Amino acid sequence: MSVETEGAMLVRIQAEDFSVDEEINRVRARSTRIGGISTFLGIVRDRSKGRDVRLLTFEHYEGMAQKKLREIRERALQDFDVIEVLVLHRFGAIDIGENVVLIVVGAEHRADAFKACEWCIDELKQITPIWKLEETPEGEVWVEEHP
Amino acid sequence: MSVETEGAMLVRIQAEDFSVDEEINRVRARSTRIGGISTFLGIVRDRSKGRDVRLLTFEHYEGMAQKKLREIRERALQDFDVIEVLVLHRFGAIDIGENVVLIVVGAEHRADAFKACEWCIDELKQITPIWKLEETPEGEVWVEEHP
Amino acid sequence: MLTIKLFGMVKMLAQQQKELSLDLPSGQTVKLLVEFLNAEYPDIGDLILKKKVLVSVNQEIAHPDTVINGEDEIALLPPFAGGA
Amino acid sequence: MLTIKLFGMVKMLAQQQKELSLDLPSGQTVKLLVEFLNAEYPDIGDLILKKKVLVSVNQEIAHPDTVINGEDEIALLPPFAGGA
Repeated sequence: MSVETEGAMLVRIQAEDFSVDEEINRVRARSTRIGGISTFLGIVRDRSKGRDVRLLTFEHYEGMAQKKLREIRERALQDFDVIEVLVLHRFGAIDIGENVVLIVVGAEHRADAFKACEWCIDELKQITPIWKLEETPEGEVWVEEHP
Repeated sequence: MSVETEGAMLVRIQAEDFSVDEEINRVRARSTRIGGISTFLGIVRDRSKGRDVRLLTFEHYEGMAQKKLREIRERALQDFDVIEVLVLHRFGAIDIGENVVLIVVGAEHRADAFKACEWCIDELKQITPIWKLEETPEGEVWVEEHP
Repeated sequence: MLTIKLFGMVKMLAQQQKELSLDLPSGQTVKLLVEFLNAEYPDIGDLILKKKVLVSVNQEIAHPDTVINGEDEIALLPPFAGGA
Repeated sequence: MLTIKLFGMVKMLAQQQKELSLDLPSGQTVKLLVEFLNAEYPDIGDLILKKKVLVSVNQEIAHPDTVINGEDEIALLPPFAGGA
């Protein structure tokens, strides 16, 4: 795979579900120096701020969302002592318990991997144009939340 | 599966490799309240303290190692605001780039999941009777390390 | 004619339209854009003035004095909620 | 007769024996056990005295004054190195 295609695989917004093993393997394959991989997987909860949730639908700004995820990956690679970073977010309707977002960070040492991984998901919530429609027993609600 | 058997699956020492997806699914299945899953995967690096490494062999104290991993899971569940914790370590010969250890922590909120996950791997290194034989170009070395 | 992309609750406030068209002369500022919007969609204009909704120009967050040209990609961004 | 489990570099220092047998009377302390060990395996005794190697009794870390009974499970634990 070319460097460009491989880079594109490391930052994605897609409707389809993903395999954590496959995504970890993409990161692992980048260097035999990697000793620790910290992963964050966000999944749909059945409760949100006291409301019951039946289904979530994610909408994103095509183009800008990818751009912001690329920025997050690049800043993490620059600002932390890590070797590779993968950022992946789904869109469309997602059921309770299913995968929404995945961050995978590979580093030589685990403390760096943890720090960068937590930073990535915090930053993703802050700067990425993605919106969430909650289907609750009382109707549909566009969620307004900052982390 | 009985509660006892399911509990045993959440703390394991085994020779076989594992699937991160399968282990995450064990944790995810425990509660629809889980919104964030923090995972740490330790893999074999090709360098250790300036030495080239070709192969690692892990040895454990059967019985005491499992007991300490169970203690880690129980203390994490007690001391952090998390819903489920899985701790898994392999033994035997493991090649460069392959899986050694996995921690999976599910929580309602991501900050708690990250904190507990990092605590578990730090504690595992401190209290679990597991030893590591490095095969290097200069011969075999039993690694003496505290984190 | 400028096209403005809408998302989430802002799209809902505009009767589920994905885009609005505004007849704004080239070289004007975001401030003027918001005034034009406010005239037609006061609910949306209000959210922008309260900074609950941000304006982006060419996929970056804009400020009131950001200048808009004819080819620019404009969007209205309600509070982000990605990340599960 | 007490059986003592060995691991890692301690096993190596005892010519790859997985276990040692020591004729220690029941009711004695870990301190005495270490003295007995030191007589036969001074390299190992030395590592215990320097606290590089720990003694466990029934799968818990023991102290010099921990009392050992005939049925107890004893092990010598070099520095742990799990976790990749």
